[in-house]
Amino acid sequence: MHRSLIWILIILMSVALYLVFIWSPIEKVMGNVQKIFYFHVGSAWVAFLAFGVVFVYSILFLMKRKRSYDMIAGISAEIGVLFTAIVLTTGPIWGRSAWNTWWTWEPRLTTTFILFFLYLAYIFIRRMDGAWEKKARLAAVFGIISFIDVPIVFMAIRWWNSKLHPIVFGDAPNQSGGGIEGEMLVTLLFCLGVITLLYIVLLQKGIYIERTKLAVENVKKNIQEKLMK
Amino acid sequence: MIKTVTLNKTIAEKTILNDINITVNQGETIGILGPNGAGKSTILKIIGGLMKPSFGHVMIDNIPVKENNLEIKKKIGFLAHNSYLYEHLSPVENLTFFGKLYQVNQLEYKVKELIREVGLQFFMNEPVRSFSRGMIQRLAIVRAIVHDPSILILDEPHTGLDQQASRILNELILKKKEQKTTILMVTHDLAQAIETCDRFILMKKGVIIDDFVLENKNVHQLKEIYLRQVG
Amino acid sequence: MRDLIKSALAITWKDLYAEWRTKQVFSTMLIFSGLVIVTFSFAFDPTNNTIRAVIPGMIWVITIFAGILGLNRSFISEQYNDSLHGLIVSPIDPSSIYFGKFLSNFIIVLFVQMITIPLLFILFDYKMNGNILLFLLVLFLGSAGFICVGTFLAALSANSRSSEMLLPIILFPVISPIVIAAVQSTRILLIDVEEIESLFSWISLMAGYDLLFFVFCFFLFEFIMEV
Amino acid sequence: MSYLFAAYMVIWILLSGYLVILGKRQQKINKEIEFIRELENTQ
Repeated sequence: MHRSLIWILIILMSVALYLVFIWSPIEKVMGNVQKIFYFHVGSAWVAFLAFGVVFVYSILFLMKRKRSYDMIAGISAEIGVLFTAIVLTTGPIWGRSAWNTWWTWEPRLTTTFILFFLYLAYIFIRRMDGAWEKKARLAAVFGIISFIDVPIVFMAIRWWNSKLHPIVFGDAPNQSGGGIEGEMLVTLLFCLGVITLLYIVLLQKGIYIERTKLAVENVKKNIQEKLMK
Repeated sequence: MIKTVTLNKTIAEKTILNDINITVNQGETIGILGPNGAGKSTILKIIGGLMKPSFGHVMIDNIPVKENNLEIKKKIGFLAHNSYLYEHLSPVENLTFFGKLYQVNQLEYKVKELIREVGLQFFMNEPVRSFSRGMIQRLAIVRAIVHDPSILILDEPHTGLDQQASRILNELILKKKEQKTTILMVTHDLAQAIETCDRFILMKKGVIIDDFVLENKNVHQLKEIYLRQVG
Repeated sequence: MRDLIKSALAITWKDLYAEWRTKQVFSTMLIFSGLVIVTFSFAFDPTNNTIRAVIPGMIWVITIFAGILGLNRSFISEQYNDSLHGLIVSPIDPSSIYFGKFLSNFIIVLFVQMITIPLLFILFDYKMNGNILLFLLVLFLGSAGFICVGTFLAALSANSRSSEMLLPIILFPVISPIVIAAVQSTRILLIDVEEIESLFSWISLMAGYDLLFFVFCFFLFEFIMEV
Repeated sequence: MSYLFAAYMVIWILLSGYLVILGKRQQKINKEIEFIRELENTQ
């Protein structure tokens, strides 16, 4: 199952790259650089999705106290950090070429920036000392609180932004789907799908590793106890 | 009175308690004995509501502890190894604070009465910070009984006490026993346990290995049983 | 519900009384705020007219950094003698611990603000000419939101051995909306009075944030209090 | 053009970085398993 998913992912990923670099037309104003946007938006979507998964499994954990729920939330947060990092690095590269500045405190970028720190905080809580039940419980509580926070952060930043800097650059292409061409839209949707699949594969892999780690630890503990007798 | 039903507790994959079934009747005084890591304190913590069991539940007066939590907690007095007292507050302030949480009637009078009973009346307005271990423990005892609990849970109450404080503690426990208070005590000190307790539960590695009544106050007999069972 | 508020007030009273006895947290927060103000005077030339522009930011930087000192203490101090366990075994709702701690932290922060903000105005020669009542409302709502989440996360981080380091890391991202809203509305009140109509949307954002997080923290608190 | 190149490079580097981290975890587990096998053999 996992293996076949990987193969499907590789094939689809190549198709996605073909669509991005060869098939889809070059944007007239920005040129080639606009092609960053497909993976940039895809990563941003997965980053938010991953956070949503953390939220859902945090609630499930607090209700059912199953270790696997905690594991899924933890791995999902890790992958979330990865994709927020991608958004946060590709964003400025694009901004540099499109607006000639590395960073703007543009609402979506700023929100992603704070999202990044929320994820990191979540992972810091998971790295606390103590038994896993305690860490999982506290991390789950934080996962819920921070997820509620994200829309408020976005709203606050958008208001702040529109008050401080009037929008100089006009709407960036990812802010309104307005002028997007059909082929571009197809490519974008395809990329979204492929990156979501990538997220699922990474999640499976991460969970598999955590599970084996746990199993190995248990076996080791048993053997240790036997040897010490 | 108190009934634990297949109580299990695991912390970080380690089994602390394994299928604990105890039934305690009103007015019984029980000493829970056993080596370190037997899970003695964990049972007390679960009954006292400080910890949640991984599986199983506790019934007090035929009510599962999960529901109606606050009413049941009012019946329990909990004395742990640590005093729970606030360093910067005086004995009167400490007891008044906890008394308020337990909604005790005629609090002011009661607090003074209790402080006198354990001989701290000369220090009742000094901050606890300056107290010796024995004085703190005396205050900790009255903190646990400020609301006249019908169940008294004592987790190693004699540790670190001088002789006089031990005597005061035992007197208090015996007085509570006369008032038909149910008492559960975890201790290492067999001599102190026999002073106050009638029934004994021996534990080892999270299971109960013996449960017997011994009313003749014979320490040697208790020691003999303990050594035979626990080793 | 009445019992809940009663026991919460008992906890608040106990905390404030212990603080009144020692004045440890309060004096540390004040001295720290003073030092921050002095550092600001080095960073921004106090004789320059542009200093007005950074005053709203200063107010909130002082509040938040000084506040974190107090928040860190508020649950660590309960660990001495395990007194937090004493609260857990007593017949009170865990949420009343949260409510009580929230109140005591909030009151201490308000007292610190009552001293540091006038001091800031005096030292930077700022003449207040906005609406004082609105200014107080903004201070109230902003600090309430900050302390509301801060108390909750302080209880969470108190479970860690390195809680002093953990708390700022987990607290700042979560309170970023309230910081933005508080700084913006303070700026509007103190400097850009012509933008007054947007003040109300900021105030409603703060009020909404306070309410939402208070409710969530209130109900999630029992999960933090498990042992 | 170079910006586009840089952006996709960054994406691949970050992704493969995460894969390396996962691989290391897997390796660590494999080592543990080996260690356990040895322990069992010595018994």
